Amino acid sequence: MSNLAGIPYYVLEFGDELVYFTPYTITLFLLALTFTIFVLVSRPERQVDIAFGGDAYTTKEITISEMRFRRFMAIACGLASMGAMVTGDIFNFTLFTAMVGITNVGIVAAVKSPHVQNAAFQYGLVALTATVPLFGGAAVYAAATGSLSMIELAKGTLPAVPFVAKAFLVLGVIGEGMAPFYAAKAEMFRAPGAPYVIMCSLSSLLIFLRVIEVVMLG
Amino acid sequence: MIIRRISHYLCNYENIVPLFAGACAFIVLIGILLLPIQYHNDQLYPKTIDRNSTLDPYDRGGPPFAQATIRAQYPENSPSAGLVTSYLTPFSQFLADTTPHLGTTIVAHPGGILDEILYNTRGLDTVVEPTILFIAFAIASYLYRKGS
Amino acid sequence: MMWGQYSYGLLVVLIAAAIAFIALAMETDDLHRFLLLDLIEIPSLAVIALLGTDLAEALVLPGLTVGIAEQLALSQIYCVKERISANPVHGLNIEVIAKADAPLIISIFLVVYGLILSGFTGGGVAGLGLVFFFMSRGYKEDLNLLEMASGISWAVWIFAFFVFMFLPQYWYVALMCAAVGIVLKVTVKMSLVGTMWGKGDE
Amino acid sequence: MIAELVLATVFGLLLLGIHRKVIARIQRRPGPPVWQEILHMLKFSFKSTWVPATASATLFIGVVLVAIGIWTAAFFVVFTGGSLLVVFAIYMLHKIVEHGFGLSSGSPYGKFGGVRSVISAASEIPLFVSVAAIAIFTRSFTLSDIVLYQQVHGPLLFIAFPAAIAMYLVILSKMPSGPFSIVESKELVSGYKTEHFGVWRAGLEVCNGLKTTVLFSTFILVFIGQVPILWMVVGMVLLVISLSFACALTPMLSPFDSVTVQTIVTGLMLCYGTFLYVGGVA
Repeated sequence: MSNLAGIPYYVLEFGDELVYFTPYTITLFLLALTFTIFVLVSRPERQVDIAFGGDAYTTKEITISEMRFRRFMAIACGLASMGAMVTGDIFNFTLFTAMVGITNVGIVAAVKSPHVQNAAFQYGLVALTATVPLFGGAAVYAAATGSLSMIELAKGTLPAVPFVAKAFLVLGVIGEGMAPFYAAKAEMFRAPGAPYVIMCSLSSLLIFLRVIEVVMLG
Repeated sequence: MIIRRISHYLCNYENIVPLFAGACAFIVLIGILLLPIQYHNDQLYPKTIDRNSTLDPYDRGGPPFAQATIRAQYPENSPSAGLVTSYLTPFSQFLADTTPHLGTTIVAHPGGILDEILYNTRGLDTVVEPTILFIAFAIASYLYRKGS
Repeated sequence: MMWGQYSYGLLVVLIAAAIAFIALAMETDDLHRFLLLDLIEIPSLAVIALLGTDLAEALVLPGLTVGIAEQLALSQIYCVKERISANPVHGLNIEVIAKADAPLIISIFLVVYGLILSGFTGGGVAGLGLVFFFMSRGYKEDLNLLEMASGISWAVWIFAFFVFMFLPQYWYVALMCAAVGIVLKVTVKMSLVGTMWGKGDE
Repeated sequence: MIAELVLATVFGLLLLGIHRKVIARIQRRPGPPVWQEILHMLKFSFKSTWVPATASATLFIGVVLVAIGIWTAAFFVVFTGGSLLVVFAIYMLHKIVEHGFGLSSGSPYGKFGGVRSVISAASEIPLFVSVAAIAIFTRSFTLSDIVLYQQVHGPLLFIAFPAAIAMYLVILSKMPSGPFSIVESKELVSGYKTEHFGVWRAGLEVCNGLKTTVLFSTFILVFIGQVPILWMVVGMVLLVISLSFACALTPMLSPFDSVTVQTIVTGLMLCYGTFLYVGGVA
């Protein structure tokens, strides 16, 4: 089952690491790009808090420095997810994924609410744990097939990738983004700053969608 | 009801670390059961060490300043591969000439095989890696400064 | 299938990883979880090292850096979360060191040696010199300047990467840029850590 | 192609109208006329339009365009026989769009709707597993290949019945007032849609119509195969009626229970996929 997501339209060479676009990855890439542009140009919303059952409501204010920092993190997150979408190298993909994980933590860690911060810390622990299966999986890929290039893996001439390597990779990606088991990330999504928080959920979903394609190769 | 109990456990974010660690442990145990994994001998960047070279362990064949042979995935994409490997700083050259082994740690001088891989053939990895470092430092210093 | 050296190595590493993961799953204290993560990182590096080629060395490095960097960021989040604001480290409170010339000389030596070495280790050595200096003097440096230097060195690195990829005939320039970029970067980052600790002298 | 797109949207809205009508009749209410959803869309198009003062304006508007954009893309993928994987991706990304709708306004109701939408993202995994199960039979992810396979071997509905159930559940979780519709439950007013009015709401309705057509036609293409257009329409109407029964007769689950049920279904589907994979290899 090679060429699962279609024939690469375009291949860009970075030494041993190729960047390539297929109909599948280009869809994901464009979406990451669109939302990164949103993050660039839009201002955060002013979130209204309501005490349910009462008439009291307050608007949360975001300070300028916090907004700037989170915007920076969200842009970095968008770039990382774009990279993860188009890269044609397993290890490179894991690095971009790790970067998505750390930027996700960064986007919410700047929020002052202790509740959100505690959630960010717990999620950061998971993201850090996830680097183990992530890099471990990539290493087993290399050891068992002698290649890290997705294009070579898709050709089907290399030895089959062990199940463990694929499972590690998927587990690592799930840990970095929690996608699609977002229930654990719900506290983080309640943080104000819509464009940035959306980047959190978008990037983790994108890397999850990409890893599905990756594990089907080889 | 079992569903309610599961969802109560899931909705507390304090529990995600044990949950994820448990999943990792589970997959690792499956990995142990699925051993052995066949090591593929035809590897990229194979390790061959010339113990007699004064550049040991960084000698990867060929004299300094000549293009060494690097078995990369796509050699045609990096025509300068092998030049970085054999490059020595004057200081390193001096050490190599005067001491029996240039016993340095990894990448103590430009010109090691690692530089070759990190800068040249797999440069994108190396760009992403300091970027992660950069992001992590940015988070730490932002929080640090906000706190003080 | 055959049990080769690789499989035996992997068996040992996976057992270690399983023990570490189970420990993490059972731990309830946040700080202890955080410390256990450091332990868990080691098997992952071992899995990469089992690859046994030069590529393994090159892959260990990002793996290691990513782990350390994330731990740094997380530890800061932990401090904010737990409201740990008091700085328990007050520099090296040894009177002789604070006044004498020795830290300066040692630091200069380390920095110069690090610059000669260049590359990652060079950056580490030079950075260590600066850390030592800042810690012993309780030096209050403008963090913005250090961060700017770090950012510039990062940009130099990226520039070098593009030269390598698209203008390989100028590989020498790229090599120099990358080496200088990385030495500056590691130095700056480490000295940043030094100033963060050494501010309690007043 | 524009004509087809408009037709698909209107037909999708009509299906949603039928859905409402059937639920109402089951519950012994008169219910709105079946073209109510189309009227809604037209009505909102001509209403006054504004952006709330608390909203993040660019995102507030942009996300409507993204919603229409991704489903237009999905529509073309389905009708040119493209990769099922792309449809699946767009389907999952719709969660993010809902999240964007909810969060961008600043309203707490919208926010909770958006958050609920995202936390139930696991509900999409059964779709993926059913896609994978189908690929084990057909050896391909492209819709045209799947259709060809069914012309030779008969409908996949009988060959891969659990996969059909999984996809049915996924479509069910997207239908209004179903057991998994936690994003639109009434304690949140209208969930993520609460703050989008006027033209923005009309855009959302367009997206909903298009989404319904795309999902239903994908279901029929994948599990029954290429049928004449009239039978396709009949199939879609039958599908919506069966979904209405499911929605009308089941209570809505609480948010986390809904997520848990969907996760359990995911687990079961993964077992089925593994069973097929191992069985297929042996």
